[in-house]
Amino acid sequence: MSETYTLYNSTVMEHFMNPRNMGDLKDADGVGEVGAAACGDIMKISIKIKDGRIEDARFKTFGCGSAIASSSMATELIKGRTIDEAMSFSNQEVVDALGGLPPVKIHCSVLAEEALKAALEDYVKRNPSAAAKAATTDSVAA
Amino acid sequence: MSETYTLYNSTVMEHFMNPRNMGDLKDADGVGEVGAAACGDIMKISIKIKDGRIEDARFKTFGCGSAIASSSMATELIKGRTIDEAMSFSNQEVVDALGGLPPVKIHCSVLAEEALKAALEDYVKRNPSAAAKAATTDSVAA
Amino acid sequence: MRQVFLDHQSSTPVLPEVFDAMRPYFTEYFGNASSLHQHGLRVRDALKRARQQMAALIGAESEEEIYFTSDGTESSNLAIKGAAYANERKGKHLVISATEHPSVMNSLEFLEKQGWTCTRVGVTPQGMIRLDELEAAITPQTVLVAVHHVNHDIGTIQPMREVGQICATKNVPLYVDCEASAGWLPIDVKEWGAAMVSFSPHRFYGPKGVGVLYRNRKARIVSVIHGGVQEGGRRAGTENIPAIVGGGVAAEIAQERLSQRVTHVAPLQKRLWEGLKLNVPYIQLNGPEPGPDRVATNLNLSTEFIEGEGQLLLCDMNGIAVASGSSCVSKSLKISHVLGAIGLDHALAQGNIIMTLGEANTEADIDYVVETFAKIASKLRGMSPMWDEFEHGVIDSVIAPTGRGKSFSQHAAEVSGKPAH
Amino acid sequence: MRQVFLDHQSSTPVLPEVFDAMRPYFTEYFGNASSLHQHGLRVRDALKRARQQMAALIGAESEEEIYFTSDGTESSNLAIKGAAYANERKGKHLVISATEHPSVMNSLEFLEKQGWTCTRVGVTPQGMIRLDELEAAITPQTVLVAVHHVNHDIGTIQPMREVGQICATKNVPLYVDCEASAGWLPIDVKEWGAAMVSFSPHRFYGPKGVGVLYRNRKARIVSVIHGGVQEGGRRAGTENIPAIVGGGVAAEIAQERLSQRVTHVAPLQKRLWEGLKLNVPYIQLNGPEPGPDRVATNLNLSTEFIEGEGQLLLCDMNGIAVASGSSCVSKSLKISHVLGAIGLDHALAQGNIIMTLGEANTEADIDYVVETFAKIASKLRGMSPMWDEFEHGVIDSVIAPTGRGKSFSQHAAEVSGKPAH
Ligand SMILES: Cc1ncc(COP(=O)(O)O)c(C=O)c1O
Ligand SMILES: Cc1ncc(COP(=O)(O)O)c(C=O)c1O
Repeated sequence: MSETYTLYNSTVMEHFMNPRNMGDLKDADGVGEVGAAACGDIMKISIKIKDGRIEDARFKTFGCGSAIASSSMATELIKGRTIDEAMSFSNQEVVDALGGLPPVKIHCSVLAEEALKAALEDYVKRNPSAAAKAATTDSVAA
Repeated sequence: MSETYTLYNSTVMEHFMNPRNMGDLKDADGVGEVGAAACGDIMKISIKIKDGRIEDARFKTFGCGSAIASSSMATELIKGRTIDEAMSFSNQEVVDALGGLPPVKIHCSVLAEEALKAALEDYVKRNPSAAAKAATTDSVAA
Repeated sequence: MRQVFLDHQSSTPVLPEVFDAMRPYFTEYFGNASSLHQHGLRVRDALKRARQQMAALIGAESEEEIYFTSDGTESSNLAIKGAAYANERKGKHLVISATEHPSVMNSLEFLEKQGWTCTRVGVTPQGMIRLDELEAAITPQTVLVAVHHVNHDIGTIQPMREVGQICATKNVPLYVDCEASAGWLPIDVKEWGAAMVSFSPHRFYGPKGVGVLYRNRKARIVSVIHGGVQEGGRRAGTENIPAIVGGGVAAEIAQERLSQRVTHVAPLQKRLWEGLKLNVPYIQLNGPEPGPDRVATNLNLSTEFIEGEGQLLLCDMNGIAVASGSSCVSKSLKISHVLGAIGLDHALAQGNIIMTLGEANTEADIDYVVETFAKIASKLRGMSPMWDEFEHGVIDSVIAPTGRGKSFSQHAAEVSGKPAH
Repeated sequence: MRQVFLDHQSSTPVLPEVFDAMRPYFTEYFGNASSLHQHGLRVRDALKRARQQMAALIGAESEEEIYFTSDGTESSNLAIKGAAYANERKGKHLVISATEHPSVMNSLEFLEKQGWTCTRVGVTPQGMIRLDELEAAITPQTVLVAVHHVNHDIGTIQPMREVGQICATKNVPLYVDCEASAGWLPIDVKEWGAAMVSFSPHRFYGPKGVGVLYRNRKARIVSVIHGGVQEGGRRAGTENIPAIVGGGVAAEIAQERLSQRVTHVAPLQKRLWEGLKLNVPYIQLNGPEPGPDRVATNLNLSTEFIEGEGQLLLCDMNGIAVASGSSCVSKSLKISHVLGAIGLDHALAQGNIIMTLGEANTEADIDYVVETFAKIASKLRGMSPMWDEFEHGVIDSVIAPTGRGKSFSQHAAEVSGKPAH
């Protein structure tokens, strides 16, 4: 076979084959682990916060190709964002940055959003002062 | 196409393509015309009787290939038979002599039997003396 | 002996281009479209391309509106039963024309056994649906109207735009069986406002083994063959990839060559009918005259005083392949219900012959057919008691009445004891 | 890169001999089997020959017991619904095994909506039907028992003779789906006393586009695709002649080469499983060990702590074509119901991979797969939070429990808020 056919587009495939930010963060400031009841995928995102910004992010994912690619892309996207910015992060950003996902796989990007928010929540819980600042956004409580 | 494929076996095809005894008999002693309500076929058989035997028989048929072949074969088979013998003629003889007919076409051979019997009945009607002789067989009355 | 294939309504040969396109999908690209690896993904691509080609042929908006089935019959079944089951809550009534193909008629009969009701709208003697009756037949419980584009037996082109308007006004989805028109007449699903359209590539030089159902996004149907989630969940089962690929190419070629094909066959159709009319006494054309109301491929003839199967067999023995709607050639011993619906006299229905043209037919073919057919008719009339009885004034002709004798049907009923059906 | 096709359960390439046999039926012998002329009669002959070849493969008495459909799915639909509708007066109850193919399961669900009831008989952890439950499930209202010969996912061979005996004793017709066994295991419809058997040649080097249904003369079924009177009135629609011809030849070859093929794949199956077991920690074989209870083509594996789609995609990127029953590869986001029916832990169902062998696979292929798969598993485990958590004693292994940590399923339910399905 000369041509290569792929289930996902080339960006998704690239992130699946060579995921960015794969692993755990030693001394993470926040860790979120979430699961998709629908399909059984599990995603864990660790973040390092410095001066109110996400300095570093890592993921580990038990899930399909698009779940791995989504977590890779999500961790890429959020690096450098403030906590507030990160709090309003949406899965659509992941989908767009990946150049689209099959409809049945959109939930993978949602899982990435949830994992990130869980990590932020964890950070906020550990750092009540940050919590006070972030309390203006509803998404934390949600 | 080198080989020739046929709907019916070679005997049926031969009788359809080159029917025997096709036509009418001038001065027929008996003529029977019957129709199949099922499919609309019509068959006419004319017979010439001499010394109580069928000396000659002719047919005309409005119907499918197997109807034409059946009437051709039936007229062949009955030539030389006595009236009594002819009265007990059965469509199965036609089917057998033709080497078989498709199940859905068996009624064509029945039509030939009926046309023959109608012709015999006609003869008997015209010749009451023959009727007296033939009265021993039930099939006339039927 | 000259070989003349005049049964293009039954099937057509696969074009070399179509065969070449299919070829690698048997041995090399043999994957299952449900597979997630190379072999599956490659054929998914091929499936999508074929959907686009099918969509283009009928003016569909998107290839996502194209579903593959195994043949025209299955497409009809899916359209009829799929819509009936999906819309059961709205009502259990369907409306069809009286000359639909058996795949439509018998799907309906099946539904009738399950409690649906159906109105069969009558047609004119030319086979044209009666629009006023159609309009009157639609009730608030009607979930589907089915009217074919072209009749398979008599070639009548239905007034689809008007049918579409009636359905649009009444807000009832319209299913159009285009099996006898696709590739031979332009089809525009949007112009008709059709909810569903079906056809099968083996009628326009594509392969057997694939049927197409166009379904407008708004039309609700459920599947009738249950299993896996192939074809968007609307048709389970491993897709027949080679046939789908070939069908797509055939559709593309059909679109390109449509007017060329029609320009080729329409004059042959006229030549054939004129020739037969001139050389065979007591022959009749059923359905509209060649022209705007009749598909350019079809002639449906009745040769009076003789029966159809004999004509067909003698044609075949002379290298000419034709069809017939007479009862003798049907497995059910009934004449084509289409001939019944146009009110054709039983005598003429029995003598029915259907000739359908294709792109390989030539003028010389036509002339050979006319000449041969005239001989066949006179041979069979020589054997027919009806011809005799007509000549002796016992029965009369339906085609050119002399005023003498009784009708064939009356005579047939007398000799058979029962009226024929 | 080495290319290894290990998804023969999804489809197989058409053999050159099969393709050569099909070839003339596209372009030259393109007739419709319903036609009464040369073109039709020729293909009727071909149809008959193909029926004989199919009958021979399964020990059927006569080719008249063979019906052609479009695929295995349609054959299942016809067997199930055809028998249900035909025997409605006797009762509206059916019995099936819990691991039947979706074409059987979903046909039943459709019937359940129409008022039928169905008993799904459980299986052992190896996927073997529980004969006592089967016997108990049959009631006087039962019109059909459906038990597949070999499971498509886990390769379990069912005790068909015992199943047949139970059905015979209870006097209920038995339908056996042989899609995953035909061509790979001997089939004898008479030995089983089967009323119906189905299979599809594209699983044994024949073409797609044709399914087979054997129906014993005594078994009553009605058609589910309505229209013309093709296939003895039991399947309307233009027959897919080339595929039928090719399927017949494939059946003949399958019969000739059956033991040769099994002799080829059975050692490869063992080599593959032994190799994986040795080189991939925490991997499990689902279904029976290679041997008399398992079809020689199939391995169904669970690689713990990682998910199936990733394994499948990485295999594909390394030239290895495999399948998976994990929820991520299904369009419905559900794991294969077969894995559920054998009671497989959800964690293991998610890591499911199905490898199915064929005659072109070699020992070198197998060794390449073992080596590559070990790398893939460790790459994905490196990315998996579950592997991590297992190593840290947070969760435990199902395959080789250490006694430390909670179960994967419990953990998954905690992080997702709901138990997975
Ligand atoms: C108008 C029409 N609809 C449907 C069909 C059924 O199509 P198929 O033979 O492909 O199943 C036919 C076939 O003759 C037809 O002419
Ligand atoms: C056991 C079984 N039955 C039926 C089917 C359906 O067959 P097809 O895909 O040919 O429609 C399959 C297909 O995977 C199968 O494995």
